[in-house]
Amino acid sequence: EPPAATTGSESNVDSSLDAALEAVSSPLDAYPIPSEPIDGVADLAGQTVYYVPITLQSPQFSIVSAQLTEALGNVGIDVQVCDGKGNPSDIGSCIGQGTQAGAAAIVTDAVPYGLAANALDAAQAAGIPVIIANQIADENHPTSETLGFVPAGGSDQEVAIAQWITKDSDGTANILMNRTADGPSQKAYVQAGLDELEQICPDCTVTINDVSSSNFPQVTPSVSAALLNDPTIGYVVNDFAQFLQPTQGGVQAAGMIDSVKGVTGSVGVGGLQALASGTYLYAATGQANAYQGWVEADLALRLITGTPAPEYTIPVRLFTRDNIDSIELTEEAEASGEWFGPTTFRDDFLALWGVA
Amino acid sequence: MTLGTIDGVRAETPAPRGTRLAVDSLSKTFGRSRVLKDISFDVRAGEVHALVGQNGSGKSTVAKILSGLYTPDPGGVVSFDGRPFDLPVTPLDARTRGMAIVHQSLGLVDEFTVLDNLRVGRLEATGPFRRVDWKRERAAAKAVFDRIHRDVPLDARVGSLNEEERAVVAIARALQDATPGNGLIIFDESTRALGRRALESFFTLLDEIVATGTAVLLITHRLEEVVDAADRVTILRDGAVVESGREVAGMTEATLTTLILGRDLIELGEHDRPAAGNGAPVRVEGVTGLGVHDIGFEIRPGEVLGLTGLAGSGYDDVPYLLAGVSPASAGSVTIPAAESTGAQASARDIRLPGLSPSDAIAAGISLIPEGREHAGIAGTLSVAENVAFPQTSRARRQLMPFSIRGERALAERWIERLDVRPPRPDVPVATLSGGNQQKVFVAKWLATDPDLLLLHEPTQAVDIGARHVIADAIRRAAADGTFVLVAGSDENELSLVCDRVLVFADGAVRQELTAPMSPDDIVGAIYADGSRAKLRQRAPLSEPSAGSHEDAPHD
Amino acid sequence: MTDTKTIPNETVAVAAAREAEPHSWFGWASSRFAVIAVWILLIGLFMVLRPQNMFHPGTWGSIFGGQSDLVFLSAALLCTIIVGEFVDMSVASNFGLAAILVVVLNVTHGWNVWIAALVAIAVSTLAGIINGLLVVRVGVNTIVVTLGMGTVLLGIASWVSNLQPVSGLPPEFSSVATTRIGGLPITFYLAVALMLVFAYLLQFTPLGRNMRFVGENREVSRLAGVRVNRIRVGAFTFAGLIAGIGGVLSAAYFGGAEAMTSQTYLLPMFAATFLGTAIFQPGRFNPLGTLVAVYFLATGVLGLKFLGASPAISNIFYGGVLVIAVTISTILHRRAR
Amino acid sequence: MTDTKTIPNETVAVAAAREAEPHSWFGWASSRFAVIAVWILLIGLFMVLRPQNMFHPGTWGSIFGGQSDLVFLSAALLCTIIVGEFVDMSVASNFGLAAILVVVLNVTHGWNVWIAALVAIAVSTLAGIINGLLVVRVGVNTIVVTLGMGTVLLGIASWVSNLQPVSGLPPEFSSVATTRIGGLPITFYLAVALMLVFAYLLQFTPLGRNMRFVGENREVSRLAGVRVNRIRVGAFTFAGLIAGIGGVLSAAYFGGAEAMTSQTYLLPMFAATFLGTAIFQPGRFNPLGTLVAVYFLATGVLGLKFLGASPAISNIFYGGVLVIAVTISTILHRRAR
Ligand SMILES: Nc1ncnc2c1ncn2[C@@H]1O[C@H](COP(=O)(O)OP(=O)(O)OP(=O)(O)O)[C@@H](O)[C@H]1O
Ligand SMILES: Nc1ncnc2c1ncn2[C@@H]1O[C@H](COP(=O)(O)OP(=O)(O)OP(=O)(O)O)[C@@H](O)[C@H]1O
Ligand SMILES: [Mg+2]
Ligand SMILES: [Mg+2]
Repeated sequence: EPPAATTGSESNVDSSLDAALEAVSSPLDAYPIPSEPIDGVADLAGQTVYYVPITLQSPQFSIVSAQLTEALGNVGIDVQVCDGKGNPSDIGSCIGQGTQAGAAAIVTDAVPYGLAANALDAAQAAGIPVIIANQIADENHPTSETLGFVPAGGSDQEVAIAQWITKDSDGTANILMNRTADGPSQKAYVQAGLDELEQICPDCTVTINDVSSSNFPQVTPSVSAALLNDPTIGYVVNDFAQFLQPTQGGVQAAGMIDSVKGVTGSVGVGGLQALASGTYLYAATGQANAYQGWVEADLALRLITGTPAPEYTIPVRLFTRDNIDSIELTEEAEASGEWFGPTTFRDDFLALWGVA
Repeated sequence: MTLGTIDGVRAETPAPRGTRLAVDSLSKTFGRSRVLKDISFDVRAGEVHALVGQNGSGKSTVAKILSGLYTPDPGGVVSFDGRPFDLPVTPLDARTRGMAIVHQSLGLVDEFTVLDNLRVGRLEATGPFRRVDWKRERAAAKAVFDRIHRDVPLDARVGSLNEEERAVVAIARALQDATPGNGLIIFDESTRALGRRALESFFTLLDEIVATGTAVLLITHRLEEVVDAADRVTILRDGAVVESGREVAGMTEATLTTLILGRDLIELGEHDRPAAGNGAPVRVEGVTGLGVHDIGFEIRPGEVLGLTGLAGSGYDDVPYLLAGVSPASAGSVTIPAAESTGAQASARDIRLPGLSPSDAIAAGISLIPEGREHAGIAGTLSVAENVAFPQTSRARRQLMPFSIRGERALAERWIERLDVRPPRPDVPVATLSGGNQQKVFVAKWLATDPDLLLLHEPTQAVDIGARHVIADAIRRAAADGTFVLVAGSDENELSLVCDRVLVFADGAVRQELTAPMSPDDIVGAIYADGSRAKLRQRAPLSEPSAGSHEDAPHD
Repeated sequence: MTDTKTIPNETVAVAAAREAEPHSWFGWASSRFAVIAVWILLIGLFMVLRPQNMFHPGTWGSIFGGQSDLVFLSAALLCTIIVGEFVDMSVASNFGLAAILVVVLNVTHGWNVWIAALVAIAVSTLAGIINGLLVVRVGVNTIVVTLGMGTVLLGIASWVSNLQPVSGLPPEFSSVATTRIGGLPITFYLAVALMLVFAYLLQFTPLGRNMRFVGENREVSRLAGVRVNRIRVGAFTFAGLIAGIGGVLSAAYFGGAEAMTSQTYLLPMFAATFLGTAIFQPGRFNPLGTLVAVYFLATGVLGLKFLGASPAISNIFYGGVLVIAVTISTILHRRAR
Repeated sequence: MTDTKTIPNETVAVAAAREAEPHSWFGWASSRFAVIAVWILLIGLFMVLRPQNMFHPGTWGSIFGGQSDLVFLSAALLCTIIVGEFVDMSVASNFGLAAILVVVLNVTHGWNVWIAALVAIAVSTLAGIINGLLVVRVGVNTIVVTLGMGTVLLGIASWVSNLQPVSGLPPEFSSVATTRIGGLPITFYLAVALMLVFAYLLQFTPLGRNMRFVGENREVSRLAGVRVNRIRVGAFTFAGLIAGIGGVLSAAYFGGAEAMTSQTYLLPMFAATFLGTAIFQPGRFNPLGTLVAVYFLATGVLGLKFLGASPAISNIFYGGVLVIAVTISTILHRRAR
């Protein structure tokens, strides 16, 4: 094979990688706003939408719920937040409650369809539109007049992480990937990152370590074991920031805190502060949760009014030790959505809904 | 299984007429130790049969085999009314044949009512909803009480009954499955905590019961009960029978003692009592609290002062008040300066209100309360740890190590002095027999070398040998300069150890007895209405009159 | 007076109790119904603050219809507590395993769903039996056995489910749980019936009386002819059985299950069971008190949600109510006795 | 069944004790050291199966260096268990709250980190005192109090941290935990020292002896002049203090904390504490046994990870080892007596 070609293609990859990293590391010029306006939103005043996050113990859902409440509040719709508490009993009873109360729509967040299949079916059977947010569309439950999906930025985040590691390691990274095994979506996100790595970093090695919230205490030893098993591992990745602390514990216990770079996805202000403190984290990705709240509102309004829904994307951003100082690390900043793009998206949505 | 053998035995051994329970070559091995060795005895219908022996001789083991808690070694036979049991005995099997056991605590659950306690395990479901037919249960309970001519309120919580009523409930429960004239009740030290009158009424009841033909197997340490109340006695020594079913008639406590111990007991005679009265006494003044009002007395150097009275007369509250264990509202104790301690010591005046146990111990007052299991020892801790506990517990410097060797030496000294067996400081106390546990318990407080030693029922439920060892130790402490007070209801114990006895009534001292005094004197003084009755007044062989309801329950 | 003497302080207590008896009607009632009064107050408060929610039937449907899992779990927990065993820490995992098993056997392995349900319940019951044998026959510490068993069962549940949520039970099976009568799912009626039968059993049948006696004093019960060990093993077995049935019903109700979620029931189930000791029969574990406690806690948590409280506040409420209610009941009960 | 001579007058008990003595050395040792033998076997097994890992010093660093949180928590749990209280269910949350508080006070509120640490420890200790007062003075059930308190503390921790992981402790503070001596962080030495001091206290000092007696029999202790209630409240207080110190050290070690993490320690901490009763002093809770149990379990879990076991398998191991080890120790101990 002609070496020149390889070099050429490599430099091609290099430059496109640089561009991709540059793009994902910067805030958007504008959030992607659907184009088609919604009619009849004004008639919905006084109705109630139920918001059922998998658990409010995870801070991202408080942000989404606040934004959703604010968004729909602008059109006179009440949002009833009902904590799923991570178990089917509470999730099911929240959805059932919404169904019985004749909610205008029910928005679930990060709840796999299977976890509340009966309740979700029953809600739709009662004619209540259901929005499944933060999940990959479920083949067994296709989008319909009463069912819509708001995707997550999970795959994009994993891809960005793959790109950053490739760049940072010059394509030679040895990676420990802690994959959350809590649901089908998580697996799919990580797979997207792995696919990307395979493409752009053929020399990278990846070890997968399945972790799960049901086995939280074992995250630490499993990380230690993986590192001890292969001391050349240079990157430890988490898809969810929830596992950051036990993962770091595993790295520390294996005595490799100095030789390992920590990376995490779905980061919030807490994780970014840890990144800023410069101890273990080198890079982190996050998704625009504030914007997601408005997207969920938009989809809810569309399903309620029977307006066709567009494909949404939730923007993600890569934070590194280089750009972390450029953002404000406060809860207010996080809730405003300013980390990912201009906060004017609110007005754009309101204009679409005809209430601006 | 050895069923075949048993069947063979069954066929060959026709029961003697009138034999209710026959125990034949019963053995029991725990681990490597054989605690019962070929025990044989029989209990006849209509008799009170005593089973006696030293602590650890195997009495309770027999009872536990008969109640099905332990499986005996193969080879033994237990037959009832001529029919062998399938061993191990099951409680239900025993019950259907009319054999019941009453435990030393009487086996009552305080939280439940008399009716519940009586009918537990016998309640029957009726109807499609399997409800308890309480009307029927009440009738059944009532019938048993009627049969024994006693009356206890069925809905009272057992915890609120007095001791006689509790004994009646326990007996009634044991009797209810025996058809009149049949059955056997086993009492394992059930009488140990009964006061004199309760004891007498217990035996009155027992006598009525055996008069109908029901048999009683009585396990006890009170030789008086054997001599007075039993028809025959079986004596165990070291797990073997030394006397099987010997007629009691004509036996004295002394002969019994010799049989039990395998030797004569050295009498604690009057002669070794020191002359009381030199030096200043301990003065107890104006004590009020619990059931006593403004009492006062003195304890002279070298003497052992006894307190006694009826249950509820308050005599048994005094040690607890003086030791700061129960709160006193008024009163004081003055302990004179010890002559030996020299000039700087002066009499100590201890005010009782607000006194805590640790204050009392610091002031030289030690209490040996009743209830070894509850208040005496920590069973899983070792003999040494228990004996040394009052010293270690109050060490000034709680974080400095104490001397393990010192602790062991202390324990060994007392093990030797009180002849604790086995003589090992490191075994958990719970593995000792009852009498030896009691010795450890007494040693624990004697080892504090108190100025004032308070005891309550110090020799309850210990065998005759251990009782003398303990009594001896108490007397020696008195002789060595400790002021000693013994509260007790057992006139035999009091006459054995005390030089002087105060008899209480209604929370005050009513009478003073001085040595020499016999158990009869003490009982006579306790019960103003009469002297000590023979425990069992054998009933004339007629049915007791139906109207003889004594002991109406009182609160 | 034989026994009281050994505890000199208790003599005083007994005397005090006797004296107190006639006067204490108010105390008697207050120690029994204080929590219910607080419940009513709480409902009143929420009604004033959030009328739009509290006068909505869906709210009551949620409070009463959504707690069946918890009722089953608390009933299973009560089984062993009543006979004097310390808490069975494995019931939640056992429940979770049954829920997972019925789905996995049916959906993944294609078994007939009813057979899958029976097998799931049988496995849970077996776990209960093993608990019972180890505790009762071998004499191992209850916590050790049930904690260990719970961990093993959780492991098995994660293993058979591959740590994924599983779903896909046939609707006709789910209907045994989801069918609504009078606005509430069947599971509600089953849960209430379970507790009523349990209460009836304890209060009115010989078995129940024997269970209480065994819980109070094993030796006395044994000598009275109660088959103590059989009752104790039976209690563990029934705990397993009830957990299994509850788990299967839960899977039917939700159409799916997930291994980890059973652990989230631990706190509420303990809270309800212990709070139950402050209701109806102070100081005593009792099924009806537990049932009320479940709905009481559900009301509080839901009401707080309506008021927009964060989960942090809900936790503080949960813990605070538990401690305060039982403390007050303890004090009142002590006074009233 | 060689029944030999019985010295006249010697009770059966004495004979039994004498006879039992020489034979039971093996039983004596086996009931004490069986778990340690299994530990060694386990290590041997892993060494054969995964020599590349097990002969790597980092592995030992991980087994011994990574368990300090657990050791502190188990020590806190032991405090109350030893004095006869049932388990303090609040220590994990208390630990978590201290960890969160030190970070939040320092990073968010700008307090001096040492003062923040002291305040965090003080708050944890206060929680312990409140537990103690409610249990001992008011007489409320231990589980109710500590479960409720644990929930409240968890709520407070989530509230002050806003459910976010918090981080940013200054490195010079973290160095009190992270500095390595002989390849292991200081926290390892602190944890071991804590357990050694605890064991020393129990074995050799009057206070420890008093604690054991109180745990065994309160009335006996009271009559011997022990201030029983003071010791009981003290145990709860120390449980809070140790949990607080552990939490602060944990925050220092990790540079941060997260509210919910503390709950994940519940199972391992119970498992280690109860498994500890099968080591050194069978049937008795003891600090050194607990310490060994912590490392034993860590070895097992890490070894299984090397073998590629899934989390499910690790759970089955965890639970299974706990039950089997304690069961065997129970049986051996019973025989040996
Ligand atoms: N469960 C057991 N395991 C081992 N040895 C036992 C057990 N129970 C009793 N023993 C032994 O059997 C001996 C006989 O005990 P037993 O209880 O029958 O004595 P006892 O005559 O009732 O004594 P006491 O007068 O104190 O009541 C004891 O000394 C003890 O060593
Ligand atoms: N597992 C055991 N191992 C060794 N000895 C035991 C064991 N269980 C009981 N014993 C001993 O057996 C003897 C009898 O115990 P038991 O429970 O029958 O009490 P008891 O002697 O009837 O009661 P008390 O002494 O109060 O009259 C005691 O010495 C006890 O310590
Ligand atoms: Mg006995
Ligand atoms: Mg005895």
